[in-house]
Amino acid sequence: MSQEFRTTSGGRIDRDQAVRFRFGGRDYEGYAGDTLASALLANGVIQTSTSIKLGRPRGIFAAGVEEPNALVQVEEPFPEPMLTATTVELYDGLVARGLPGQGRLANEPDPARYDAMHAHCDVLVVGAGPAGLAAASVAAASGARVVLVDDQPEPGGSLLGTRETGALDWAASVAADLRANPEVRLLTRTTAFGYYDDNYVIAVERRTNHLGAAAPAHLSRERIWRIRARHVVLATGAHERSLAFDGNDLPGVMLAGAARTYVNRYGVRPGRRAVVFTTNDSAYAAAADLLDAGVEIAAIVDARPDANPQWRGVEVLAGHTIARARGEDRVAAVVLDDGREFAADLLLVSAGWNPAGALYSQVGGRLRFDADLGAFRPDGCRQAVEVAGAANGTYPVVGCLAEGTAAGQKAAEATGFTAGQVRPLPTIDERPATPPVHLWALPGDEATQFVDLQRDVTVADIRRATGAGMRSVEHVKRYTTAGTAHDQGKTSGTLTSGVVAHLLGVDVGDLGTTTFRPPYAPVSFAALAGRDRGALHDPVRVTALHSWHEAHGALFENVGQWKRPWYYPQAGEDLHAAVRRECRAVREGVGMMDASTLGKIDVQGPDAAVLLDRLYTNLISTLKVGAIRYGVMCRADGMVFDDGTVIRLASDRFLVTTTTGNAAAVLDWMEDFLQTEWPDLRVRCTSVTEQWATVALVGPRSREVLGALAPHLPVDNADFPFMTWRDTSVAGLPARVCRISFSGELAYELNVSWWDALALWEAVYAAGEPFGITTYGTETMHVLRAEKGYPIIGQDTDGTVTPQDLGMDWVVSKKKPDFVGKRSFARAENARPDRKHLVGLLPDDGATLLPEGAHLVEMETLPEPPVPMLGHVTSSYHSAALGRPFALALIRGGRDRMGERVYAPLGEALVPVTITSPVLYDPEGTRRDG
Amino acid sequence: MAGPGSDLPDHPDWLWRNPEPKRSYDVIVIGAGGHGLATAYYLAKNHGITNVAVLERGWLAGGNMARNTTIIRSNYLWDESAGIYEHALKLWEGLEEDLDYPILFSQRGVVNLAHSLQDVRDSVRRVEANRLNGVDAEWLDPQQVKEVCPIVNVSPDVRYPVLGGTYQPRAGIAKHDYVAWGFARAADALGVDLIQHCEVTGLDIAGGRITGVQTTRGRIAAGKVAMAAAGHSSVVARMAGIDLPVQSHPLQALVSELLEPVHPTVVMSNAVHVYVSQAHKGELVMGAGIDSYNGYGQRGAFHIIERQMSAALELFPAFARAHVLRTWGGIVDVTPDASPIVGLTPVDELYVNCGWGTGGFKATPGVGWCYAHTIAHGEPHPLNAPFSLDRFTTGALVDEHGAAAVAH
Amino acid sequence: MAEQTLLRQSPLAFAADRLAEVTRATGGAVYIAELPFLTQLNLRLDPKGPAAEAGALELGVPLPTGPGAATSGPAGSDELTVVWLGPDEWLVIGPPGTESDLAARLRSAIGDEHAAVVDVSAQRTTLELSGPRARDLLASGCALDLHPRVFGEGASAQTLLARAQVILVGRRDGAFRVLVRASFAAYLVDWLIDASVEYRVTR
Amino acid sequence: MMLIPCPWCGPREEAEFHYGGQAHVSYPADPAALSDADWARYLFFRDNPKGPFAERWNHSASCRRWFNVIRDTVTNEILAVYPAGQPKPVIA
Ligand SMILES: Cc1cc2nc3c(=O)[nH]c(=O)nc-3n(C[C@H](O)[C@H](O)[C@H](O)COP(=O)(O)OP(=O)(O)OC[C@H]3O[C@@H](n4cnc5c(N)ncnc54)[C@H](O)[C@@H]3O)c2cc1C
Ligand SMILES: NC(=O)c1ccc[n+]([C@@H]2O[C@H](COP(=O)([O-])OP(=O)(O)OC[C@H]3O[C@@H](n4cnc5c(N)ncnc54)[C@H](O)[C@@H]3O)[C@@H](O)[C@H]2O)c1
Ligand SMILES: Cc1cc2nc3c(=O)[nH]c(=O)nc-3n(C[C@H](O)[C@H](O)[C@H](O)COP(=O)(O)O)c2cc1C
Ligand SMILES: [Zn+2]
Repeated sequence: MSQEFRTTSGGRIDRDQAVRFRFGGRDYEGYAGDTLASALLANGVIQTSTSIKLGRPRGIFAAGVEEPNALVQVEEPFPEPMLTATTVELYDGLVARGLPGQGRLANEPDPARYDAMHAHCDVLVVGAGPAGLAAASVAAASGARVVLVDDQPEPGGSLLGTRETGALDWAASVAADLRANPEVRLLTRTTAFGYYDDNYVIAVERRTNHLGAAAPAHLSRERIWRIRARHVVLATGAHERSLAFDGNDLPGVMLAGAARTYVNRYGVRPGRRAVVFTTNDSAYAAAADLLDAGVEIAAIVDARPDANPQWRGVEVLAGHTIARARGEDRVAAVVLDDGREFAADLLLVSAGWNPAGALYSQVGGRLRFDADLGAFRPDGCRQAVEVAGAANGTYPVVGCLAEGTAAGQKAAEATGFTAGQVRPLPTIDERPATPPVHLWALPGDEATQFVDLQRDVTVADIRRATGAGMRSVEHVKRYTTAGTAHDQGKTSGTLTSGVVAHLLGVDVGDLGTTTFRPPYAPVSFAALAGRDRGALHDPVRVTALHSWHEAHGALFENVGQWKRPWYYPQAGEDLHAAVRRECRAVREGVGMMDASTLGKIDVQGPDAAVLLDRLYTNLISTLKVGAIRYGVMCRADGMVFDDGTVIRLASDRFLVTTTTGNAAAVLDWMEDFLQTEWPDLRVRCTSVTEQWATVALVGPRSREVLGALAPHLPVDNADFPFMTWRDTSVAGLPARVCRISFSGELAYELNVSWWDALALWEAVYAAGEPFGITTYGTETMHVLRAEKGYPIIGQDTDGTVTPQDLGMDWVVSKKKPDFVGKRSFARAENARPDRKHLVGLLPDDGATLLPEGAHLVEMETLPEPPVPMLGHVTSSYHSAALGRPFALALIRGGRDRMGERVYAPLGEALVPVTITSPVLYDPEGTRRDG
Repeated sequence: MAGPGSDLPDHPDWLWRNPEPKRSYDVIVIGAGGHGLATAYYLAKNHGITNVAVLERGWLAGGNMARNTTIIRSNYLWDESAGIYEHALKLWEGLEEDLDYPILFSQRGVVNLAHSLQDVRDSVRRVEANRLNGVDAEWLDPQQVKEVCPIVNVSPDVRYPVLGGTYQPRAGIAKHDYVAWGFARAADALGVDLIQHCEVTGLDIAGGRITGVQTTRGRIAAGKVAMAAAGHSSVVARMAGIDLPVQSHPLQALVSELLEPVHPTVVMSNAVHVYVSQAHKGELVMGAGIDSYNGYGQRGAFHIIERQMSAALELFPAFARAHVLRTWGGIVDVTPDASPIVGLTPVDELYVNCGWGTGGFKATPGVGWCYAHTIAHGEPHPLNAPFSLDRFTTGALVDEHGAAAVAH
Repeated sequence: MAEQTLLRQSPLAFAADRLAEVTRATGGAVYIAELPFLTQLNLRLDPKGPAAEAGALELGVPLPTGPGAATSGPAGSDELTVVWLGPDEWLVIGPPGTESDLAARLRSAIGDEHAAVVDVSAQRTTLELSGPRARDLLASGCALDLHPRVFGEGASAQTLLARAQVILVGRRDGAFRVLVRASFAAYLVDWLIDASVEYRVTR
Repeated sequence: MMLIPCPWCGPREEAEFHYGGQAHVSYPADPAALSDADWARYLFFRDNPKGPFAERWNHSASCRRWFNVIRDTVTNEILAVYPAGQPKPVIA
């Protein structure tokens, strides 16, 4: 029984192209151009699943994105949870099943690509029905750049579900015009789902899914369009709604407009014999098309008392309503309010139309209840936006065309274009409309009167909510879950408001709707993530030496976006072994490290020293040209923010270095003050972080290595003292050499152009070979500096630490009247003697490595919690030089506790440790000069 | 066959009255969010103060209470924070019974992921502090993270690989609306008037003391007034001439469609900015990073959501074809030290509770308890004493973002 | 020292083959190549002061006075390009190897005025991007309107491309130059190559 | 994603900017002369109005200029844009 409900001709399907698919474990055939829903109906499948809460049979209710009922899970070609059968285009090899409740995610990674595009236009038109096409056509003809998006595979909108051949021909030719216009982008299968400030509209284009397994792998499956429009025309149409009556959830109950679409667009009869129940004119068009397609119309029940009692030989029961739809798992009969019963397998319902106001409302547009229309319609918005056609509550095609034309014209003119020649509009013969009536809930058994089909919410549920004291539709939504499902209440939202208003006896307009939120229709996580995944999730910043480090086995540490060599393990070495070897090499021989990630800022101008004096805690202006000073910056709250060295290049020029993570923040900080606080200061700051590559050459033999590389450079201590710099040539490369040490050892920093970095590095490596030069990474660097008690900002500080807390009183100028942060040092909290101080810790057993983050307590046995804590371990390492583990810690009143024993609770044990000076290695500083 | 949701408990048939405001109350609470409602409940229950009105400008609990990602945990770094959040967690553990309302409190545990060596240090620091403070806490290595939540991608090919995480087994989620309604119903039953659609537009002060409030439904006199306006705290406090050190920002969240269970716990990642749990019906509930600018619009910008999704897929590749069903935003009031402000104000008998920022849902019972005490006694409960307004003058901040920042 | 081994390395030297492959794979729809070692000077001075005039005169190129513009010269050539970066900031781009000379010329022309000339030649590297899909490739990660009428030859902007900050310069025939900081260059190349997959020619 | 009109570069996406909070809060001329309370005000207290708000933005991805914007914090409507240092315009 193949496609026994298929009409013999007509529709927009390709009858020459059969498509095989599987649903609920059975094989079926449909045609190219079908949706899963239309193909199922063609095969007589009327029930698609059972309902989520009550397990009632449920079928196909609508024909588009508004479908509340026919949820499906796609299993093949790749699992995709919870789609509606009405939006899944049929393709060969589709395997799906009905979904009563929860969707299923795939167990394997999604192989598809996803991407995003930015688009700009003068006029964005959403919806390619008659209104949208007319708008786009006028706007395009004016010369404006137009983007037209529509979620269907082809333009035409609701016309596609009609037999309006004149209008359809017009639509086809307009679409062809638009496609031929280079300034127009016509995007089909594209849903605008988010409307944000400043006419920013987000849409998703489904590009390859409808091709099934044949989808080309190199194309993105879905694409996010980020559209910035100067003017927007919303021509998104309207959604038909049902009303609450007994058994209104039975398979076979269908929106009248949807049935019309199935016959006309897909060549499918959704049933054999139908009762039509309506409150307005639109269902008659559906009835006519079904009748012509061979569906028997048993009766038309028209709630309007003055409806014409005869229509094309069908009995019209004017002024009547439905009492219930009857049947086991599908409609078998329809019972009227007067008890009359009609056998039927289809009940077509129309209780009016809701203009699709979601996008409009998302961006702050007001919706107002229009009593004549019986629906909420657009009523004012801050954006540059027009609403046209059914989205505006205008239903006759002629009206839609006229409104679309006017909207397109207005949009074009608002963006500076003059409307030009447009394709003449089709003439359509439409009967003048008779006013509808508005009904929400009919008398009956409220427990089987469904308001939200997908969430199984009935009138009885709503009555419980209002009975419990709820007066707001927002409360009722949350109490009953109405409108919170996959369809977000597209067909049920206004009905919910109507029923609540009805039960509370208030005006539905005063009650309002629940809030519309993006997305208008569900959108996949993957589409939104796009290509920002894996390595592209966040930029990987690398130095000029990165490939060398990789080739030499370095393991890397993420520091902000940077990759920094962490350590260079040799065969069989773990972190500790490698770091021990690296440390020893630096302390005893010579090591080299890539320090290029430090931020570097060129600060110049007559007032450069003034600026730096105001931003650093210490005095910079007294620095001599040729010399270098370490400096600390605080935020205004007095907490340490960054540290680094300042090099004076000339009387009016400095080079400032920052920590790796803070380069941008420090430059912003400087610019902030320069531009907003002290515009009178003549200073220019330029980032040169990547202009320079920096190689640290460290250790007692470093002088010899440098000597070999720079034979013309006097390198002995007197000629090249600590904290000075020289411009010279190293290994034949122009270089700036600084005598700085972050390890306590004799050390140099060699700065060369990024382009010369590899050449320098290899030259240093070669020149150092006779001295056993060893490359080392951040871990060794951290150990070496910790042995000297040098803090790492961000590791030994946490935004609550002052320079004084770090024991760096010496870096806080007493002479300067002010610098940023100074005033905060005078606050009560900063004067407390029990502030936390940075101190050293030595585990008494000489062996335990304290975990970083461990806390310290005063007592030998732990009391019941909360246990008073003294502070915590900020840094902790095995020291090759000291031959034991040691740590740095922030301890309450730590500087006054030197020599005291405190305890680190580790698991069940309390490890005794002794508080010491943070400088544990070479406290006299004898090694720095070699 | 019945699906997910059918096993969820039913709401009571009766929740609250909708009374007309009286002309005067002993205590007026401004704001019927979770905090305001809990405060009213504990005022009545713990202190016998029942002549209380909670005034709400919109619908009851329609502010942040309706829109948070419902994460409950107490594993904060500093002693002061651990004190009040752990007090709250203990109350959560008995709340369902106390309120006689099914609030779906589920102690499924919360994992806070660490993605850098510094994250690891901060995490261990927090775990150790938690333990000493009597808060359950564990450090998990990546493999253990995977055991707790099997779909987390702990492989090294993630841009910021998971280096481990902290785990609080007693933490979890609860159903936000039910919590609000539970407190509301219980407060109503004790005689508290819950008055919706009644916006406070002015605060009446005479001789340095609060005497009542102006509202869209007329003036109401009060012996004491307690602000609990969350995102609108600055606006309300301004009515008394008080400036608060808070800034109101949009914070967004989203849900997916209902999915078969895949995510048994709560996973938070500060570094990549995503927070995930799977709610009782099956929807994935996710929070994003905060929008940078001040905003009272209850909506945020879309690039925040896009960023959140790419972060989510980094950690949970299985989510690729899940769908975003709905996004929304709330208004969070953020303080300079990421800790709340609860206590007295310069105006006599006017009290402040604000600044919970992105993380005050979890505190709901705890802060209600302490705030009620503060109001009843005219001085702070010991647990909220450290969160005074004057800490910003003295500098005694409780800086929860510097060290081990975890939002929510 | 073996001086001959001391070769300069441009930030994207390692990626040249992969970039060449893009052109092949896309059948010429997209062409990406590094233009290494261009001279780049960051110039900061008061646009209304005498230094601006002196500088422009020395370069033979007027300093673009507003955003979105790049000027080239000396007249009739495009040996130098000056890109507007900010109200008192420009990037002067010249042929490789001219940075010292150009900086010295500028400094002496400017004289004692308060101005900064900073050699940033190695700070960023330059990508040349052309081919019929070059614009689309950029549009997948750049929020600017790149329509030829809006962003054509002589247009410039500092903006974001994907997650990297870039300077974009419009060139003849729909081509672009993309200047990116050296540390971000590898990321940006990965990103561009990934974006070009879309335009692969398939058989 | 707001479109923020940089006074130099023209309208650009919000993602290109850094937010700087309330405008017209200047660094005190003489911090040492302030009481703890006044210093705390400078450090921590900023206006937080519902409605028009004079705030700072930095065009960090482009010209790096700081400038001021008056934006309605409810609607995100930008009512005025002006360079740093200029007085706050009067918004009707
Ligand atoms: C997206 C998001 C995710 C979050 N996730 C979490 C999380 O996972 N865990 C967590 O612990 N916290 C979370 N939070 C934070 C948490 O929601 C808030 O800290 C908490 O809800 C604030 O307390 P409240 O419930 O009283 O606030 P609200 O519910 O906002 O209550 C304040 C009430 O005051 C009313 N009001 C304001 N002005 C007036 C006036 N003038 N007159 C009368 N009434 C007024 C408001 O309408 C509102 O109802 C999240 C917040 C958001 C927005
Ligand atoms: N007789 C009636 O009572 C009645 C009622 C409603 C509609 N109609 C008919 O419907 C038509 C209305 O014309 P129209 O142009 O206003 O609307 P339309 O329904 O013809 O076209 C709207 C189009 O926009 C698409 N769309 C909606 N939201 C979208 C989104 N967010 N993103 C992308 N695409 C989206 C729809 O899929 C559709 O293709 C007329 O033919 C009219 O006669 C009649
Ligand atoms: C934990 C949680 C779960 C939610 N689940 C859903 C849901 O399944 N479906 C839905 O539509 N909305 C869901 N929401 C969102 C609400 O519908 C709503 O967006 C939120 O309360 C904010 O209100 P507003 O969007 O009306 O402003 C959920 C919200 C929260 C906080
Ligand atoms: Zn700018």
